Parts: sequence; C-alpha cells; structure tokens
Amino acid sequence: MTPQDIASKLKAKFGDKIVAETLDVHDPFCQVDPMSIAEVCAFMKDELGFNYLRCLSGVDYMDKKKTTDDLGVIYHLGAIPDASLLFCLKVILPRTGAKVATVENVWSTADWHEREAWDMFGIDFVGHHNQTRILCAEDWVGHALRKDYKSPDEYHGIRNNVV
Amino acid sequence: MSEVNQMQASKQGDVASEEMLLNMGPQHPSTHGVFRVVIKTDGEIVTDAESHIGYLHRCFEKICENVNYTMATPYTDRLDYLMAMGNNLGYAMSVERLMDVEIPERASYIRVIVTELSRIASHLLAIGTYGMDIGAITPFLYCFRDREKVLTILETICGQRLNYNYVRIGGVAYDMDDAMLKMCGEFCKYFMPRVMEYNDLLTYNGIFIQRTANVGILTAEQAIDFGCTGPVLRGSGIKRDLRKDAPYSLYDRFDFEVPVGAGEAGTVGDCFDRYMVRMREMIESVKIVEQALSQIEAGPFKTDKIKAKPKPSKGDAYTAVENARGELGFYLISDGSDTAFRLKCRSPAFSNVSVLHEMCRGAMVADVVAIIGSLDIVMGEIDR
Amino acid sequence: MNWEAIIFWALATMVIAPALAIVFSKNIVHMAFWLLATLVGVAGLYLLMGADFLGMTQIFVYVGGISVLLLFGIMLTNNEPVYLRKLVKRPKLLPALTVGALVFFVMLRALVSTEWAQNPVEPEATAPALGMYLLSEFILPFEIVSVVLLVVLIGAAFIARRDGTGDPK
Amino acid sequence: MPNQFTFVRDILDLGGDSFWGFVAAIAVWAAPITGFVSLIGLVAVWLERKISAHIQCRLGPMEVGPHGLLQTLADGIKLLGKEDLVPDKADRVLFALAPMIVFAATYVSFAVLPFSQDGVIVDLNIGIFFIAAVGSLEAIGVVMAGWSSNNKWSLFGAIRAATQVVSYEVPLGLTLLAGVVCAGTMSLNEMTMAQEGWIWSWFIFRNPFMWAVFLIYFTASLAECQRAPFDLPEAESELVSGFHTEYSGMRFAVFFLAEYGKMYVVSALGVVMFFGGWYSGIPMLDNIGGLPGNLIGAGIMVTKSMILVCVQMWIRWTLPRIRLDQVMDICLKYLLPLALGLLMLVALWQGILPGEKRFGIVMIVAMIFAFLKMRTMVRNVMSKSSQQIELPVFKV
Repeated sequence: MTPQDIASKLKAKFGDKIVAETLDVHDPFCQVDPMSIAEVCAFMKDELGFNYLRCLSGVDYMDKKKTTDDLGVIYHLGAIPDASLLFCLKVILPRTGAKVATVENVWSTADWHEREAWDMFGIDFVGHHNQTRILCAEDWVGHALRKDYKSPDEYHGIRNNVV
Repeated sequence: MSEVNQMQASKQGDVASEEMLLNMGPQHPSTHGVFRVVIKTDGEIVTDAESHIGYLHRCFEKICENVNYTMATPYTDRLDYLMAMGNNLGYAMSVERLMDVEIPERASYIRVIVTELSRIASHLLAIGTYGMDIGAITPFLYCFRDREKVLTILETICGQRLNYNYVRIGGVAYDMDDAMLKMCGEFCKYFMPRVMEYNDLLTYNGIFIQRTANVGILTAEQAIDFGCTGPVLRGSGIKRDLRKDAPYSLYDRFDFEVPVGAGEAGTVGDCFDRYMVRMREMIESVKIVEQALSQIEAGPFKTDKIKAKPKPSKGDAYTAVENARGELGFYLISDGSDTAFRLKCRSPAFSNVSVLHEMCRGAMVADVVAIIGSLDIVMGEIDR
Repeated sequence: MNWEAIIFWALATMVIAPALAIVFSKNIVHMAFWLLATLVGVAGLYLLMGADFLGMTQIFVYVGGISVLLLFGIMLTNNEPVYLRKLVKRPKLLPALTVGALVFFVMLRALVSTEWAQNPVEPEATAPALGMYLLSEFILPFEIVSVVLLVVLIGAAFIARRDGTGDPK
Repeated sequence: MPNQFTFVRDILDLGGDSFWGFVAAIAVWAAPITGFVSLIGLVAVWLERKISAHIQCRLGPMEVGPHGLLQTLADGIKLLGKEDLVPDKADRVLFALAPMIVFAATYVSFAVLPFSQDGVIVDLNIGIFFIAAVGSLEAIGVVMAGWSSNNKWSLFGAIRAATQVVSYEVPLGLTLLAGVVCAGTMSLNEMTMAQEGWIWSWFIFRNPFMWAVFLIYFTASLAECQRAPFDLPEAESELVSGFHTEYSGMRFAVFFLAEYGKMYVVSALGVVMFFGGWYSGIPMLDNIGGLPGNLIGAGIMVTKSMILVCVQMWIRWTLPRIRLDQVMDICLKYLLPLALGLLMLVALWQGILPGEKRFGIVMIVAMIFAFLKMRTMVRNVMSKSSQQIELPVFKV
C-alpha cells in the first residue's frame, strides 16, 4: 500500500476532514482536522492495519520571526510486524486553547505520549482519562517545550537563572 | 484525580481494610533508577499499580533546540546510557537522512561493530541485574566481568567507557585500527562459551525458571497496543526487528536470526521469554560482529561532505533504529539552520514501561520486581 | 528468702503484670506482645516446678507458634495500629462480669479440690513418662485430639481457598 | 545418668543454694558463650565475604589484616560508633527490644549445644526440644522489629518471617523427631554418644533414610535461619532489607550476630544429629579422653559445624530467591509429607535393626559411588529439566 493509496482512501472516507496531504517528502503525511483525528486513527487501525503508534510528538511551530504561532501534533503510524506500512498524520492547532481529540482509545500507548505532549506543550487532549503532568512535577508552571517558555526563577526555594 | 489518589481517598476512615498502599521507589534497589511504582496490595498480591516517572527529567529535547547538531550528540549518549552507541547512531542517522548524504562503507561497518558490542554490554547488564532482582547475586558479577571486556574494547576505540560520543554525523569520530579489530575478534571467540556459563548459572536454574515462567505475561496484542518494542515485544512472540524488517546501515548484509519468545518454560510473553530473547540476541550480535569483521575493508571512516556545523535542508523526518531496548526513534524538524528546530526522541523504554500496570495486576510483590527487571528500563531515556 | 522464692515471685510478677497490661493496653499489637510475656512467664513457672517438657512445649507452641500467628493475623488485616476502644464501642458489662465470675469460680474450685503435694519431690525428667502415658493409658484421648486437629486443619485449608481451585491467583 | 536434671535446677545447682551463687554461676557460664558467639559472628562474616567473593570471581576484603581477616572487626567498631537512629513514629520500646529478643533466642541455644564430651554447659535431657522451642522465639523478635519500625517494607518482612518460620517449624520438628527416634534420647550429648565408633556408626550412614532426613532438615533450617534461597524476610531486591530496614549501628550488628549465631546453632544441631557430633569417626582418636580429648572433640565439632555453615553460604551465593507462595508450597506440599514418611521409615528401620552399625559401610560405599557419578547425574537431571527449554542456538 503506497502512501498515495492511503491518502486517497482517507480522502474517500473522510472528505474535507483531511485538510491537506503532502506525499513527496521523507515521511508522507496528511493533515487532519483536530477533532476528527480519533476517528481517522481508528479507521487507520481497523481498516488499513496501522496497529502500532510509533511516535506521537507535540510541536511548537513558532519560529524566530514569529510568522506563525501554531502548535502541532504529529502521529507516526506503523504496523507490527509489517514494517513497510508507514504513514504520518499531522494536526495543526491554534496556540491558545489547543484542543485535539485523544487517540488513547485507539492505541493504549498514546496515553503516556499524550500526557507528555500536554506536559511539554499544553496541548489539551479532549477525552483523555488522566491528563496530568508526566515528566515535570505536578505543580510545575508552564509548558517547557514551547518556544516562548521562560524557565522560572525559583522552584520551591531552588534558585534558577542565576548568573 | 489519578487512580492512586482515589485509592488514598477511599482509604480514609476505613481501618479494617485489608489493602495496603506501597510506595516502591523512587529509591528502591529494584526499580533500576529513580522510578516509582505505587502498588496496592492485598497481602502479598498486587491488585493495582501505577508508575510515576520524571525524576530524571532534564528536558533533553529543549537542550537540543539550543545547541547545534554536532553539540547535541553527547546529549544523546545520556539517553540510554547503557547503549550509548545506539543512541549516537540513531541521532546521526536522523540528521544524515535529512541531509541526504551517503556515509563511507568502512564507517558503516565500524558503526555496526560498535553498536553490536554495545548491545552485548547492555544485555549483559540487563541479564545480570535481572538475576540480582530474582535474588541470584553471583551471575551479576559474571556478567560484569564480561561487560568489562566489552567496555575495555570500546574504551580503546573511543576513549570512553559509557558515554562514547563516537558515532558522529557523517561517520565515526576515529578510525579503528587492526589491533582494535583483532580485540573484537578475540572477544567474540571468548564470549561464545561464556553464554553457556550464564545458562548454567541462571537459565537452567529451577528456582529462576519458577520465578520467571508464567510471571508477568504480556500478550502480543497488549504489547503492540502499548507500543512495546525490542526484546519486550519479541518476548511476546512477534518477530519484529528493525535491523531485519527495515534494514538500515548495513544490516541487510549480515546473516542473523531474530529470536522470539516461544513460551519455552511457561506461557509466551512471560518474564522468562523476555530474558531468553536477550540471551539469544547476544549470540546473534556476536555473529554480526564476526561477519562485519570479516567483511570490513580499508577506506575513509567519515564523509567529507559534512562540515563541522551541519545544516540539513528544511524538512522533517522520523528515523528509527533498533536499540537494545527496542525502537529508538528521532523525529527531527529542521528549519535549515545549524540547530534543530525540534527533536523528539521516541524512547523504547518509555513505551515499554507504560504497560507495567497491566502486567503487575494479580502478581505478587516479588513478581513486580521480576517484571520491572524483565522490562529492562533505563530511566535516562524514559525521563529524557 | 532463698533463690527459689525470688525466682518464683519474679516469674509470678512476669505473669500477672503483663496480664493486667493486656487488659489496660489500648493498642492491639501491644496486647499481643504482652500476652507473649505472660506465656513466657507461665513457661518459666513450669520449668521451676520441674516440668521441663511442659515448659518447653509452652514456649514452642504458644510463644513460638500461636502468638506469632496471632500477630500475623493482626498485622495482615490492619495496616494501622488499631485501638480496642474504637472496636468495642459499648462495653457490655453484665455478660462480661458473668463470664468472668464463672471462669473464676471454676478455677477456684479446681484450686481448692486439688491435693497439692506438701513436700517438694525431687524432680525427674518428665518427657519419657509423658510419652509412655500418651501411648498407653491415654492413647484414646490422644488419638481423638489428633483427629480433631486434622479436621481443623482441613477445614482451615478449605476456608482459606479463595475460589474453588485453591490457587491464590 | 548425668542428665536427670531439669533446666533451671541444673543451672541453679552450679552455684549451690544461695541466690548470689546462682547469679555468679550464670555469669561464669555466660561469659564463654558470649565470647564464642561473637567469635563465631566475626569468623562467619569474614568467611561469608570471602566465600561469596571467590564464588563471584573477586577477592573480597584484602586490606585490613592478612586476607582481610580483621575487616569484620573494623566494621564492628564502625557500627559501634554509629548514631543510634530510631525512626520517627516508631514504637521505641519494641524497636529497642526486638534485636535483643532475636539475639537472646539464638544465644540461649548455645547453653545446651555440646562441644565435646564434657564441654556442654547444661546437658539438658530435652536438649533438642529446647533448641527448637527457643529457636521459634526468634520469629517474635523479627515480627516485633518489623512492626515497630513503622515502615511498610519492614512490616512485609515481618509478615513473611512469621509465615515462613511458623510453617517450617513443622518439617523441622519432624526431622528432629527422626533423630530422636534413632538415638532414643532428646539429650544432645547422649545423642552424640549413640554414634560412637567408626565413621559408619554416624546416623547419616547407619540408617538408610537419614540422609534424606538430613536434606529436609538442612532445607528447613535454611528457612528457619532466613537464609537464601529462603531469605524472603530480608529480600534486599524486593523489601529493601525487610524487617531490619530501619535498623542501624549496634542494633543492626546485633541482628547480624544473631543471624550468624543461628546459622551455627542449626549446623551444630545437624552435626550432632547426623554427623556424629564431636566424634571424629576414628575410635582411637575419640578415646583419648581428658582435656586433650575434649579439646580435640571441640575442634572436630566446631570444624564440622563450620563446614555446614559454609555450605549454607555456598547455597546463598548460588541460588536465586524463591517467591513466598513457592516457599509455602515447598514446605506444605513436599517437605511435610516427605518428612512424615521418612520418620515412619526411620522408625521402622530402627525397629528392625536397632543396634546395627555395619550397614553404614554399605551406605558410605553407595554415597561415594553416588558422589563420583554426581556430575553426570546432575547433568542428566539438568538436561531433562531443560529439555522443554532446549536451546539450539546455545550449542556453541
């Protein structure tokens, strides 16, 4: 199944919920509407055989010139044991009130990955059963991997940013 | 509110309850680092478990957004510090993939040799500490005796024993001379009979089999669902190895097997199977090293197409390698500068350990230790 | 006062004082440990009287076995120290007194009706004699008690089974 | 009959009729035991370190004294100087009492252990029963330590210890009974004397079932001492240190001393019951008598016991730890029925051939034969048990 086939199948099934597709890069991908990602993923798993979520990454697309300030979530899908079945899904979210449907019901591994994305980027995964910080302490303020993140000057009496 | 908080809330005012909440870690001899599991027990039987991670978090990904590509390599050593060569390799390959460069053949061979040696060292530590978790202290020292030999070889090659920073973008840091290659060959000859010694010490031990067989069974469906890879997935009976299925570097040139768990002592996917997969993978690694040693030819050990400050073209790519613990992936977004725009590390142990609570349910307290040990976690890459 | 008397009074104190402590202690685990002290004291009294086998049996069975099981039960069912006052909300005075008085009466009766040896006899090893009695004169009671214990054992094993399979998992 | 006394009276009689004489007698006898227990502790800890080190391809302590002989002493001094820590919210009294009880339980056993013909402090006529009874007190101390530490891991250790010790007392008691059946007495000294003569008059050779009884006794005594593979109460990889997690300094040292003392006690009891006590197995050597004879006897006794202690250590550093349910399985499903059956067989043999010692020659020959064949036998058993885990890739 080529990326072309996958993209066309997705388009045929979900229509305009597939916002865009780019197939001539290293990892061919489709951009999906944030709230439909769960059903798209369920379709990918059940119908196309992507039973394995390789990686779920949060991204902050804000560059130095601040031409854009979107957040994104990238889903790298694969299959076990068929290693040739690869595809990528992306969702682009607004910076404030970033909300995306959870896929933890599709792949259980998404549970921790989504918690990490929430912890690091503040992306709200709607429907996640336990959306708490996973790597940072529970009372940590801010989301560390956002480009505009400033590390706190003090945390429980431990000083930081001291020159 | 997390499950454990709910457990705690329901505990108050309930004196006669038989359940006990045990906090295992973050400082505990068997959590293999600063890892915390909260287990709810009924007598000796675990009714529920919840893992807490992040005690070693240092935001590796943020650091990589602030230093250039070459400078980020040493930080990858600290991810899975027991198999730093594999981390270097994965990172270097992800950058090389964005840059579309071919690296010289000799460099690839050297990469394979050091990575497989590193894998042997990592599995030796996993097996040794696993024996210790079960209560057998002696195999640990035997494993360390041989791991020491691997580390000496790697130290001779690159001057470091743990955090090598050897596999660089575009090749390797230094060439291997003939003496080093000979050392590797001698190690392979020395190591094969040693594996039988571990078998006598641990594998064939009745108590060890009793303690690991039918314990912590992970079904194939569960393993895939939770994104487990590496020996944990193969222990559940699924033949999946990126070196074989999606050959990178030169792995398509070598003849080796992918060992999978077959439920030899109990059920497929139990702790014993995961242990056995590691045991056999060491043999396969030795085979690969031997083949690489016989095939390697003289040539450049790094490409001259890559400058000191590499600047990959704009784009993104997810590159994965088979590390000792499973699929180590780097998702790299480049904006065309000499610094990564975003580097996401998909660490195998992170996914592997997320299935822990499923495996612990219904086990005994002693089994929790056996299960954690069989997952072979390294907190450096879980917490990143 | 010779050493026998001194030791007797010491042991007697060791029996009575912990017994009182059991009654007045609030912590159930402390009670178990006080009970232990009482039992050890009783064993000491047996030894002093020359009943060496009985004394050792007292320690072996009651102190080393039953008390440990008692503690085991308490600890396994409670992870907090439990205070008896909480458990017994309204002490039932009348039944308690009745039962206490009855037991006291029975023991008093036994005390009065026993013919106590007036002159201490030179103690001898009691184990062989005990063995002979158990296997000759008292063989029937001995066997009956054994069967009762067997029944108890099987019954306990049956009750302890979680489900029908007997497998704790 | 020297042993028609009872325990308390026996001690009391040593000091005459006065109270202070009694106290003095206790002190006089307590001093050598204290010294011996400490010495056993020192030597056994050093041995354990050395044995473990040599099993694990290392050297062990080498710096303090020749071959690190004084290392344990140095560590003892270090422990003495440590701060006496009591955890917050621990039950202070019980916390302090626990190591004493554990130590006392071991210590008292030495009172009836025979070292040579006359080298026994109290030759109690129920000696073997005394050791079993007093040994069971140790569980109390362990439970006390675990509970009073106010630490859940310690509590787990205590619960495990209670389960294990109480269960293993049953097969252990049955094996002791087998020894009593052979000797016809519960006095340890008389039991030894029943094995007088050439080496084949030792019970382990004399009665064809006693070697099996010995294996059961040894297994059960490992569990009683909480030594590996039955060291669940202090399983360091599971329970951190089990019941003595919170102990430090001298209290910890006392626990340790008690552990090694107990190892010696069960080994010595095993030697008395199965390996002819202080007898060397050569009548000429045993008939010397007097002080030299007693010294030789004591040397033989201690050597034999220490060999068994070393076997315990050997096992500890070789085997993994068993899980709690498996510990109970071994006890209740295998050891208990086996011990019961063997007790009957031992009694039967004893009834048929009461004084027959020469059968021991046959047993010794058979045992030597078995020992020579052991390597192949073990290999066979191993390959049989590993047939289901046949490993083709390992045929290197």
